[in-house]
Amino acid sequence: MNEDRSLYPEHDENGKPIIDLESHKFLKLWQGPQHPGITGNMSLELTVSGDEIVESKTHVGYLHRGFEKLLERRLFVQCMPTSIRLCVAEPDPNEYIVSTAVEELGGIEIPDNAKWLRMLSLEMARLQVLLRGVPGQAGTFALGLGYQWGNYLRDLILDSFEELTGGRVYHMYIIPGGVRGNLPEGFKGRMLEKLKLIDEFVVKIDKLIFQNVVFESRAKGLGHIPKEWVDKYGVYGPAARASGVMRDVRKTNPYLNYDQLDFEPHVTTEGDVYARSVVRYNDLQMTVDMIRQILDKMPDGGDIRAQTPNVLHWKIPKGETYVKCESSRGEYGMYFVTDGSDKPRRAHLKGPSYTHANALLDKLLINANIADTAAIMVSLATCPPEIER
Amino acid sequence: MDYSITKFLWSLLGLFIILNWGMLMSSTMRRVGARLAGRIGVPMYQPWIDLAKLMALKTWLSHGVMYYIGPVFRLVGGVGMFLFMPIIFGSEIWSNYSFSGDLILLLYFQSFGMLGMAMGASDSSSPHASIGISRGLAQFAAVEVPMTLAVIAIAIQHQTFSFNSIMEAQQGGVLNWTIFTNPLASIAGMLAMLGAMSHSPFNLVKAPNEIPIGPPTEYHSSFLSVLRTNSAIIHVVEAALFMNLFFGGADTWLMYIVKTFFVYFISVFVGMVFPRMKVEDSVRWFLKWPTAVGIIAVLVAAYWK
Amino acid sequence: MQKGINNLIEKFGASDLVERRSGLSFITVDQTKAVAAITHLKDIDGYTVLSFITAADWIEDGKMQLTYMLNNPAEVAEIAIRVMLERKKEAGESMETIHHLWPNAKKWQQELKEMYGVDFPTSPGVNDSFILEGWDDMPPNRRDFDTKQYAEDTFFPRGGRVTHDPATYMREQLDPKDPQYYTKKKKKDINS
Amino acid sequence: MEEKKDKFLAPENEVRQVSAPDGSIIEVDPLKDYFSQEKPEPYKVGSGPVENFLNWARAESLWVLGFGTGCGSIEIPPLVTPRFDMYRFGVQMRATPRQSNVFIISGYLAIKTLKRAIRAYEQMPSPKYIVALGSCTINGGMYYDSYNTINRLDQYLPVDAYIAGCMPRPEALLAGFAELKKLIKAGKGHKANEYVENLEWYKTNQKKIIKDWNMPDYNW
Repeated sequence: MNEDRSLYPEHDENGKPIIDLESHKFLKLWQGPQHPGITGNMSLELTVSGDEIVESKTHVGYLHRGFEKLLERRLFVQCMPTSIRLCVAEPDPNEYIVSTAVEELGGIEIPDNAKWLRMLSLEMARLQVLLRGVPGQAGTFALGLGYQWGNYLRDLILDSFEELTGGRVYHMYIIPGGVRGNLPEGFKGRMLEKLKLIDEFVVKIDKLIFQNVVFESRAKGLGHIPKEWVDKYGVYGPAARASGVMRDVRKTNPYLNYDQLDFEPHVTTEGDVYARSVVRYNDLQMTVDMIRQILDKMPDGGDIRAQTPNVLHWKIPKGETYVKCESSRGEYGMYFVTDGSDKPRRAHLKGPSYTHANALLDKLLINANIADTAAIMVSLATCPPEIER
Repeated sequence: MDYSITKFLWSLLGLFIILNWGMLMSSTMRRVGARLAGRIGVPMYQPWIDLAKLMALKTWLSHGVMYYIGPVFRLVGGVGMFLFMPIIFGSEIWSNYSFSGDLILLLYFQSFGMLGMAMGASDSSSPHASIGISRGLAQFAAVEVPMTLAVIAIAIQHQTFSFNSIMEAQQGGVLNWTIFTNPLASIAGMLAMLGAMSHSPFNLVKAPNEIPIGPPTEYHSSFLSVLRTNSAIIHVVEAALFMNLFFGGADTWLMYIVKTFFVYFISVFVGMVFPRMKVEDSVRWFLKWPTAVGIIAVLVAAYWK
Repeated sequence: MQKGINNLIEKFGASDLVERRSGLSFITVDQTKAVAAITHLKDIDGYTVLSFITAADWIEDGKMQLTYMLNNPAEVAEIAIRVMLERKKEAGESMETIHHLWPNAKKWQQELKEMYGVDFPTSPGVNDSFILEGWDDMPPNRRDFDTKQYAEDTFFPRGGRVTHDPATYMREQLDPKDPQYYTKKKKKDINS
Repeated sequence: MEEKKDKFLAPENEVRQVSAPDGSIIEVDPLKDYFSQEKPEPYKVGSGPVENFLNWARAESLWVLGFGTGCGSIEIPPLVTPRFDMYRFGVQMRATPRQSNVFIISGYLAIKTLKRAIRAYEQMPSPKYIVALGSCTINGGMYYDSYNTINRLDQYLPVDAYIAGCMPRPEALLAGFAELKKLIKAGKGHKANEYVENLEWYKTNQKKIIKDWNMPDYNW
């Protein structure tokens, strides 16, 4: 989108558009919280002139549960079931960052097998998000067919999660000290079968969405993020990679055993909605490949948990840390402060949606068409619960 | 024209059949779409239950007189289109109130419902309704151009503005259908049909991700049941319009059902695999290719006659 | 040592350096010099990304800690600048704004104002409500706000929610007659 | 009280002067002029075979409002996609409250969302039903001690069916819809009347936690 708003409406000396609602030239339009084009429970306060958005403001807080306050009242082990609900769509990174923060401050080393199992669970979580998210991008332009197919495959991955962890959406698999269980009998074979289905799906999606004339014409040039904005506005993950900046925590700060895997995140320079969906499409293929590698390189059995103190009386000395991992949306981190008691002093979640959905979205929506708000939001993979927590 | 009470009753019966066929067709199409996605889809009888349910809901809201009249206008548009088009070719009782200039009247009735809806929806004080209806009118104005050009080309070809004569000229084998005798006009007309049917990529009016769900946002209970009745009728009648113009009309009820099903299926099929266009792109598109084809069709028809 | 930390210590008098791991350091900077130090880190040392701003309430020390997490993507390094504000009894600590360095800082500052009561004068929209709506109690993330008490007073809790001390409760449930049963059994298992 | 109301009033709802098309200046009070102040009346519940038929139709055609209020909404997409496919049972999604008659409260309700949920609920045509998902709506669940989420939904809105779990599986949701259908067919689905009859009590509870009540008492 061009930033030149010099023509209409008129601007005051500070560069703010002069909007007089009583003049009937502008309309205030609320999208959300009850709106099918909004990713989750948030709302956009749009000022439109005709079909064009003149000013946009994001409103969040509809999902605020006060997590950071609640975690201050929980034992370290009680933090786990609470914190996984921070972002519903992809709960595993929450488990990972909280348990890693506790381990780091508590001085616990986890066994190698647990690392591989954690990677498996994280990558499966990413896979189930992308199976919905990649065709979901076309869903914002009312091409729902791929979304239906993707959701079916996502359900298969959730079945695998159930097999591995016992939970469908909330797994609580990664806990301080390791993971909760080893691979079930025959899990690898069944997972590989499902990955084959996903390979077929990937081909179909390419034909249905990325070679579609209308999709191309609508997505190309839409919601353009220049390279300079990546640092200025805090753009992470696939959105940054679509603007030509390599941002992938797995590559830059390898955690767990990611340095033993062979993968190369896709980087492109266009920076529009189409580029972002292509990057996420490539992520999907890469994730499938990574799960294959993980299943291949994983040791057969072995310790899955390190010895931890009694979790009911676990006191961690004063300290603070910042742990991060790569979620499907970008860098996902936890700032964790302990004060020597059995409860955290402060836990602050930093999700990419915070910067994506606030300052950046307000900027991107200016000059866009009201028909395109959903597409721009989905391409940034906004997840409201991690904004307000 | 025959204005007897029997004629009226036959037309009413035809309307009843078409209403039920339209509802059956809509659930069938939803099932087809569901199968494509890998689902089972709604039961065949779902539209009737929905209609009964909507009548069973309490109406307690008003936005003024036009708000009440809007759905009625819309229904009049649909029923008017039905009344002035012969259902079965060559049948006296199923010819409705067709007369020699019915094609022109029909083109008018096509926009009648939309205009009525525009007045009702803009009175319903929902911004989404106003945006939806302005999109709808803009697109409809663009759709009318290739459609009218196609109709003119056919009228020149057959030297008539009457459905009966156009259908008559197409009898005697598949190769006599307009789609073979006048392919250019047919292409322009069928592309216009995609717009008139309001399926993706041209379903701008009820775009759920953008303006949920356009003009009927505020309409509920019995208002909505009127709108749904109308949409069931209008889908069949629109399909019948194009069937009569390009596919040789129908001489039995079976033919009518089969042909309308397939004509409607074309738009659904296209809609399943294409995302929605933006309104400016859609208007531009209609004024570009279908219009160009339509102009050529008119010139060709005028030259050969 | 990470790039920029020497500068911080020499020029801005930073103290309490904790190197958590390679590429992540925590350091305390005086309130008056913090914005200058952050600007220096951003413009000269390449810490171009602001990961977040947050606060931690050290009520017993009378301090309100602000943490600015800065990221240097080129060198893969992070510095957390701690700023210790004097904690006031009623909310209303004040800190300089950094929204001119990163436009999204204004949202964190707005959140801190709302959730902790730390004011950032001249930050745009800092007094607007961000997450809460119609809140009229003290900022909820401050340590002295008792969320459980507030919830019980406000939200009609349904009865039946009981909390036990896990250790004693488990013993009672396993063998109510002999409270030491569980401990004894465990010892026996280990011995055998 | 009056002063407090002004504090939370949105700028577009303030009393102000506007110029009419003919040039005259008039004063409008949006809350009084643009919204209806009418109190709702309970509707008449019929009886006999006609009512039974209508109840059957209401039960077999449940239109769900597409408003994901909490985490439970993550299990709604599986319901409309191949694996679970709730369209088979006549349950469909609608985008606007005016056309839907089932409101799924999917999990915890933050106070800010509760205000929107009340508005959406009051806009739905009767008879309308609320299905509450998850333990959060029953007793607060995970967030029993949170300052921003309600503990018991039935204090604020009348609930027809609870589906327990955190979060309930899609199968549980389908079972919940089946239960709701049974209730409606038995003629017990008239909680909307209960809401209207006890409006005072509900409004007192709602206003206790929604402190910036800057909308009409009943949102038509």
